[in-house]
Amino acid sequence: MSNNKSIDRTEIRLAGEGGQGMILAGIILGEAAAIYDSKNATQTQSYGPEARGGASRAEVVISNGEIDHPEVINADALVALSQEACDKYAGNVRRDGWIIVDDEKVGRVLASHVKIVRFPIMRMAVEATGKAITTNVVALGVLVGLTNAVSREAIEKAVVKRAPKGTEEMNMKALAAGFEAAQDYIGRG
Amino acid sequence: MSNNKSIDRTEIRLAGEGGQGMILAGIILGEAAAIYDSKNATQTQSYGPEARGGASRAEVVISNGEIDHPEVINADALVALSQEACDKYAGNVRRDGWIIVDDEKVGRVLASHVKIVRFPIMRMAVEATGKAITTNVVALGVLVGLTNAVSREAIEKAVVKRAPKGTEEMNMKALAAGFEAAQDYIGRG
Amino acid sequence: MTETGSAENQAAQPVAPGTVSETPAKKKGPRGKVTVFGTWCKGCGICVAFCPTGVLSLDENGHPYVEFAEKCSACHWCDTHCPDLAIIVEPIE
Amino acid sequence: MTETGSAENQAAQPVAPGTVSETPAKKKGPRGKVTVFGTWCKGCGICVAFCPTGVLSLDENGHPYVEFAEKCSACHWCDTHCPDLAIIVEPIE
Amino acid sequence: MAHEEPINYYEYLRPNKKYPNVWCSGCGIGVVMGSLIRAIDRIGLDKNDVAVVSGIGCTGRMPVYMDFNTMHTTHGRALAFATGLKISRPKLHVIVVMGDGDAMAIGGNHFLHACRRNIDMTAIVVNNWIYGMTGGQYSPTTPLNARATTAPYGNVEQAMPICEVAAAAGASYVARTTVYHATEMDKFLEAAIRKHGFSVVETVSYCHTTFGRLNKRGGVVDMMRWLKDNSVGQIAAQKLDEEEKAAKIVRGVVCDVEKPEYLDLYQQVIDRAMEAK
Amino acid sequence: MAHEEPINYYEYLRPNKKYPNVWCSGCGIGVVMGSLIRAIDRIGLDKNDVAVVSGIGCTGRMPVYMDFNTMHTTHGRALAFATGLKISRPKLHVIVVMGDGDAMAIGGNHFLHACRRNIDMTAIVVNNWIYGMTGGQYSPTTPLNARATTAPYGNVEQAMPICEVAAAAGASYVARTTVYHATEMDKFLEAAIRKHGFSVVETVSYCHTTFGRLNKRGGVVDMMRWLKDNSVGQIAAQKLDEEEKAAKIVRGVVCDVEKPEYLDLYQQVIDRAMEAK
Amino acid sequence: MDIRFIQGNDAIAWGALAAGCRFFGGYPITPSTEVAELMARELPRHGGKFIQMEDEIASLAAVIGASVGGLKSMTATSGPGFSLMQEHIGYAAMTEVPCVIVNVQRLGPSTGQPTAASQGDVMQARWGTHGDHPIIALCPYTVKQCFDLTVAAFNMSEKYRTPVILLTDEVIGHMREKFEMPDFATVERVERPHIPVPHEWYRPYGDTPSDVPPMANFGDGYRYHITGLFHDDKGYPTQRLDEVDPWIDRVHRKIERNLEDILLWDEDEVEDANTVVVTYGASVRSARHAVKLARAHRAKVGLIAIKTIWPFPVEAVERATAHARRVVVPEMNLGQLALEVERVVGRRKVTRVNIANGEMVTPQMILDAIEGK
Amino acid sequence: MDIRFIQGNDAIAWGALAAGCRFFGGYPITPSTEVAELMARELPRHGGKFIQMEDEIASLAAVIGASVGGLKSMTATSGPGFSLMQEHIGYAAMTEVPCVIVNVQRLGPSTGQPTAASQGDVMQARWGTHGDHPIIALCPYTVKQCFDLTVAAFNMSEKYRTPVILLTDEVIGHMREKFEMPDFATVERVERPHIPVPHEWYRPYGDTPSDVPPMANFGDGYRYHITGLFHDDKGYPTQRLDEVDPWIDRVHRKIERNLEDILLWDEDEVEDANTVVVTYGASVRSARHAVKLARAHRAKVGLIAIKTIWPFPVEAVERATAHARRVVVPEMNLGQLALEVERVVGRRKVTRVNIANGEMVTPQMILDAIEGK
Ligand SMILES: Cc1ncc(C[n+]2csc(CCOP(=O)(O)OP(=O)(O)O)c2C)c(N)n1
Ligand SMILES: Cc1ncc(C[n+]2csc(CCOP(=O)(O)OP(=O)(O)O)c2C)c(N)n1
Ligand code: SF4
Ligand code: SF4
Ligand code: SF4
Ligand code: SF4
Ligand code: SF4
Ligand code: SF4
Ligand SMILES: [Mg+2]
Ligand SMILES: [Mg+2]
Repeated sequence: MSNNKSIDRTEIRLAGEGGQGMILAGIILGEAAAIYDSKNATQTQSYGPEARGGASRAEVVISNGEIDHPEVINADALVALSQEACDKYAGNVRRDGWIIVDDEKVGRVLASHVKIVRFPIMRMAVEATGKAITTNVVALGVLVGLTNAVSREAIEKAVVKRAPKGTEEMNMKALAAGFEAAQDYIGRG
Repeated sequence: MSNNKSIDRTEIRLAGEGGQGMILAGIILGEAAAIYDSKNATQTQSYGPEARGGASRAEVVISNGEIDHPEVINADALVALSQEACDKYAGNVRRDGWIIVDDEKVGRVLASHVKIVRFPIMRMAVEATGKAITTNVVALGVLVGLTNAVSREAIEKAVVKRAPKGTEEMNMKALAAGFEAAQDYIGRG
Repeated sequence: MTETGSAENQAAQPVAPGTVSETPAKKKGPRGKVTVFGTWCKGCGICVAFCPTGVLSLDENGHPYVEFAEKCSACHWCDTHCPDLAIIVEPIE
Repeated sequence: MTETGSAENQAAQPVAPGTVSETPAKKKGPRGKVTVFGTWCKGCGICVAFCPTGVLSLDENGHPYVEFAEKCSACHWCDTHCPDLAIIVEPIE
Repeated sequence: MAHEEPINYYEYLRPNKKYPNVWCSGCGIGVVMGSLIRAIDRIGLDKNDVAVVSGIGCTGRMPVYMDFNTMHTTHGRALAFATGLKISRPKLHVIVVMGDGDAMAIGGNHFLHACRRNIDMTAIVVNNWIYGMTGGQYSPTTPLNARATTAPYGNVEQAMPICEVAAAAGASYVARTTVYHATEMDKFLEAAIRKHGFSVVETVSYCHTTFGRLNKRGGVVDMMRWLKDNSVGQIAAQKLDEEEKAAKIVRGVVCDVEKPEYLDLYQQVIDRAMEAK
Repeated sequence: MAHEEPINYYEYLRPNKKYPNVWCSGCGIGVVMGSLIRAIDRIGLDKNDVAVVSGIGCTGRMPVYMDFNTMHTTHGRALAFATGLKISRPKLHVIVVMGDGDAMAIGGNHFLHACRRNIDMTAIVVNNWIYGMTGGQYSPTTPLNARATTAPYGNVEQAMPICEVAAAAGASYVARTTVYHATEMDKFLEAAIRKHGFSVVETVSYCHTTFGRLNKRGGVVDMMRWLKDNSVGQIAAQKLDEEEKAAKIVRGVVCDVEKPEYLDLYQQVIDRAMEAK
Repeated sequence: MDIRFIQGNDAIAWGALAAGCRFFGGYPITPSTEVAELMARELPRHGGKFIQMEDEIASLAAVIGASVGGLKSMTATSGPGFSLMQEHIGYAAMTEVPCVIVNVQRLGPSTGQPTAASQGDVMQARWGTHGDHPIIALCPYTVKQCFDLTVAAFNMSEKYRTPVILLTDEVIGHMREKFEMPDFATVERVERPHIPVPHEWYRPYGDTPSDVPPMANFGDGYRYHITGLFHDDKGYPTQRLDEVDPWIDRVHRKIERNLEDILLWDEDEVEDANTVVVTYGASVRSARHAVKLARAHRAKVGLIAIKTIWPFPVEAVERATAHARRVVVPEMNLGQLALEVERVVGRRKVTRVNIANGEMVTPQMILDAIEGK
Repeated sequence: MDIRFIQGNDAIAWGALAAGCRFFGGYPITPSTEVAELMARELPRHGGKFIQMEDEIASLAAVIGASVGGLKSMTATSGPGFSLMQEHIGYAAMTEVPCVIVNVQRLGPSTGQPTAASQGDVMQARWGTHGDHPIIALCPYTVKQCFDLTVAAFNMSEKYRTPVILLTDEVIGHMREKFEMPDFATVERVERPHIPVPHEWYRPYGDTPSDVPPMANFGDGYRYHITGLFHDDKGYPTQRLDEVDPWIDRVHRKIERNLEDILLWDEDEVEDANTVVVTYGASVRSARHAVKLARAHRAKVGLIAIKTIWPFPVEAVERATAHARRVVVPEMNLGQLALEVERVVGRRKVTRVNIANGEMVTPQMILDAIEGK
């Protein structure tokens, strides 16, 4: 995947509300690529005034080469966990790119020529682990399962490393739930 | 008097220690020229760190035309009430200019081709008015008496205007003492 | 929570509509009519936790609703403490 | 008073020379030898005004000198108060 | 003492702002805002005659919601801006809201001098023991040993006693209460605004998002309860020994004195200047 | 209590500076310098282990004469510089000399926080009720109604009680005396420097050149005498009523308490950090 | 006729009073203190108020607060104080609150030499605060201009809702000259415009044809919000690009559109000059002297004395130097405005004449440069 | 191999620790706070000390004080705090006390947008304090450079006894990249030199062949005086021109003589370029992307990525642009470094590419400029 033939880069945008863990998801994804897949990656973010919550967005660029511009230019994949996020960023996904939404949070998706994937991501998280806070990890599972942006091994290692002590297993379950849904989807497709 | 043929200006430097009233003398001289003689004048000054005493110096430039550079370039007259002041500025008096010193404060005068005038200015002040603080006014009397930098009428008006209420007479006495000494000197010369 | 642009500002209603507002039954001597403005309430739970008579409960989304309207003594704990000014208690004569 | 450059600094003596320093007469029991360092003293007059026994006087230039050395009780008022550290009182046994 | 007429908050809130407000769910700053509105309502001030000035911080976001003349200044300097405003428009009731960092860290000097000058304004310090806005660094009121992002091993700086410093510096009216004691707060704020002179009300709050999380103090309800359980009125406080007292938040009026107000005194300057003219 | 051995001031003065010093003839700042030298001499500190830090002002010119590690910083900020210095070199005895404007106007906040942190340093405030260096503008300690170049009709700002604010903010040792009471000053300065914690000594002085002239207070001798006649010790002060007391300078130790010192507490941080490593 | 022999600092204070300044908040600092002292004496006589704040940060804060309350307001300071005011200069620019800041430059950096002259804060006046913002800075070179440009500073400040810096120096501030005090009633003043709409319709930062929305004073019934955050036209914080961009554009536009009104400079015999001296403030005095001497020797030397130093009069300097082979820029610093002149006329044309030790540039130094020595 | 995925702010803190920084005094401010937080955690583990001061003014004061006491010291801030630090930046320059000041630029002016990126403080870093003084400012554009240039900042600071500003921005500060943490023992450090003379002979501001007199730490037996006033070689205040002038000359010379060591930049295919992009910080990232795309279309585009932004690498830029017809200067501000580039290469050659709303310059904007659109 690349936005431009001459430059190898995969661009992923994760967007939602503060507290949904989108920025952490971005860091995990970047870490998976940079450390465990031995590629290059950059992760940037944007959030509300000063340090607290609000609309929050993480961007990850992955490449085998050097990464210059660290922000998404034309996303290969967008994960949107809120309507606001989806409205804002759906238009900036490349032709045939992915838009993954939590379909209990996001109604309309204003985009065409993209693959739109809808899962009840938060509900899946609660079902898989009993905790809504694993939503971001489920989303990562879906994303990686669909796009292969990083290897499964890498994302697993990255999730485990970032998981608070004692929650590793729970997070692996969440990740697996995401992968499963992705496989299902691909199977369906 | 002028330093440079093409520009009409009379340059006077009054220098001494803080507390001797040199800056006030400069203001009075400038006021005499600017207000009472209807010429142009600028007065600048220099003093020690922040607002208190120390070596202090006033410079007055008088002209019938516009005054550009407001500082003394090559003095027509120097009044020096301390050895330090005299040492510092004696070299910057034009050929045939005046150096007026308090001869109880100033020993050597390192200058040639200038008119050196020595009076016990502070003693004259004490004798004329009983107060050492009128030293600066005596000095003005000597200066104006010798150089005619401003008219006698103008300097008298200016001194009276700046004299604290009730001290007008005393200050006129001091001024007169200065003029007298100057006349004496000229008479002698 | 964060502040964004003013288009949203304009979209906000001047007076938040009451979403959970029951006319209390007169029988057992309730003395306050409690209104929670759902669009302003963030569901912090303070009102529920501290109401001395247990008038309020949290729904499954974590939002308060008036469960036992008749218990309200109009003590005004809830509306003086709601950080979002999202509850109003009106005394009933 | 003002600070100027360092050439003057260098010119200053490390220890100011005593200018007015009288060995006090031993007779009437003076207990202090008073030294005023003339180059440091600014003639503020504090020492003269407050010496409890009137040891010091001002000369015609407004500088203090030890007039009645024998009166000194070595109370140290003058040297603890001189703003210029220009007086030293040495006790005499 | 509950008010009998339910207050119409919306009369005092800006209709064209976004709600709910910017603060984290349950944050005590909103409680202070409610209390301030009630105090102003009780006094019956004309909205055009009220100015609310703040610095920067979560607390600093309060004025934007309130339908008065409002000014969100720079971090720590609200009282200095307010001083100019009050002097230029003496009829304005100037109320200054600040966080503990805003008022006592970077703003400590303006606080001191506002107290000393005794200009007729009211300062409200929302003390949540932490820098909320920037994510939980220790502040001058962070308790000894508490954690903060810049005190990962526990805070070693002594806490600043806001009210005691205010009183020492010369404020006319100084009082302390907590967001749990909202009705008491209403009273103190009313008295403070009515006071002719400089008044300070320290409203102890909490920041569950930063301080609470870092110090395992639970959520909003737990922290609210903590305020209830760990504060005492002045009379009760008298019965405690020093150590016990130090562990409590002592609520009440720390000082309430009559002294000449700045603008009244400045009138003398004007009179003398006119004479000397 | 006069000292028996006459002190050799010259041992503590810089031989290559120009004398007499920069101050106006008779200025009280020199008295404080003498007292400070005596206090250091009595304690017997090694000159290499003493740092004297000042801000800007006439008072701020003190360190340049003294043969220690000396730093003339910016106006108002001396205590902040000193804090860094002390933390980086704990063995240094850091003494900070400031004017009333320096310490309490622009520097008020650093003063507050130095008191609060209780770091082991000594602050000496030479209070001459005026900005001497800039020629006589009013300061936060200028008495009500006194004249200053910026208060030509009399000052309308209340004076800041330096010691009371210091004590409220948390200093360990706080004392006040005057330049007339130089021997008392020696004692207070000695105690302050010895104190393990933050100590403050307010040394009331005078500025005859500005304050004295503008307020017709006479010369050096008159102002020195005024200090004698208008100050009382704490015991004598107890016998006065409030009004009488307010008119006097009350000399004495305002507070002297034992509390944990900052660097000692910081050691705990280091210990915990090493554990957590 | 009221003719006086006064110093620049006094003329600044009188100019402020004439312009309608009714609030001064300041903190003493050499060599600006005379401005405060005169204001302390005169303001209460003119129905205004003076306050000495606890520091310079508070001084400018109080000035901005007082301006928001409706009084024309000013502060005066020098280097160290000017550095401390930087945050609030940005706040005034962001909130578009009129105010005048006088900086009587002294020799820096740091405490430097408090009583010595300098022009070392020229670039700081433009760039001292963080972020991009427009600024106006005026630079008098006579005592009369101290008065006139202070009036202009207040007027521009009100007209364009912007902080204006009066950037003078110790020479001009302490120099006395003959000065004819005008009748204040004859002095042109710009007053805050009447607001033609009721409260609900008022937009404190709205887009107006002039790019300068009228400013309401607190207490006059327009209850609006002021913030140093980026804000929408009502004054409420915003992060929306479609609200941030227009603000940035407008505040720069309001200055750029009005350069004709804002840019002030004096030109002297530049038409046929092959050497042009470009300078400002005290250095104009030295330069004029030098130019007169040079012309006495028939040199073709022109002079541009810049009075509006920021925004820099690019076109005027470009035009006046178009035919010159040499552009001499004397300054009492190590070359600050010279950077801008170099940018405008090309580096190779410029001869810098600098002194940064507290003394004025001497006419001789400039003469030497004119003569290519 | 210790490979991490960390943000620029963290790399700055690690770089400081590696360089031997043992004191941090700061005040929190978005988006720089992570630097302080990491230092608070790591310093006590490395035998150093962290203190949160009451404001930014005090922070830099404490840093200077700690440096005088012998510890390498640093602070970190952003726009509003940087404005408050200006007075003390001048003090550090005047007293020649080494220290490092990190400014993670956010969108200004004023409070602006705390979480948005900007390069709006470029000119402020050079000119924010009053008076003439030399300064070094370094500008990283990768996470690794955050580490490396922080080390360089400390080293230059010690070598030249000067404050050094690490001028980064929100993008770089918060951007995570792969980073290999070096063994600190392998990191080159400049330590304060041993003083070869006894106390009486020590001249803290003496003239030395290197123009940098060795600095003694307080407490080491060299009892000297430090002041923000102009001072003689012993550190005592002076007003004598023959002592003031040499100081001014020396402190500027110590930087100018060593430009070869101080000036850092990366050059890419400038030799035969007819268009050269000159930029720094986050904008390098956009520019590189754009340049690669342009080259893919066979455009002859060169790139200069400036790392030492002050002093400005005049000669390097001059050389690299000598044959270029167009010089493109993209910046996240309204054109600041562009002013300097214009001065160096001539105004007419320069195409500015600016954005000042918190967003990065996009590669497309630069491409357009390269293509002359
Ligand atoms: C000059 C300056 N320094 C630092 C900041 C960053 N800052 C914003 S709010 C804040 C502290 C907030 O704490 P507090 O005042 O207690 O308010 P709270 O958020 O807790 O209500 C800080 C340090 C700033 N905006 N300006
Ligand atoms: C930032 C700054 N503001 C103002 C000044 C000017 N200034 C120098 S000393 C001083 C006040 C001096 O008063 P005080 O601190 O009481 O000391 P004193 O001279 O009376 O001993 C002032 C305002 C300065 N140097 N720096
Ligand atoms: S206190 Fe207010 S915000 Fe909290 S749950 Fe109750 S109504 Fe909602
Ligand atoms: S008014 Fe009192 S009783 Fe009624 S709901 Fe609120 S808290 Fe409960
Ligand atoms: S006190 Fe000191 S300075 Fe004053 S007169 Fe006596 S010796 Fe001289
Ligand atoms: S020691 Fe006492 S008695 Fe002796 S001269 Fe001094 S003040 Fe007088
Ligand atoms: S961060 Fe803390 S202080 Fe700020 S809004 Fe949230 S809870 Fe309140
Ligand atoms: S001006 Fe005042 S404080 Fe300064 S030296 Fe003179 S008398 Fe002392
Ligand atoms: Mg707080
Ligand atoms: Mg003082």
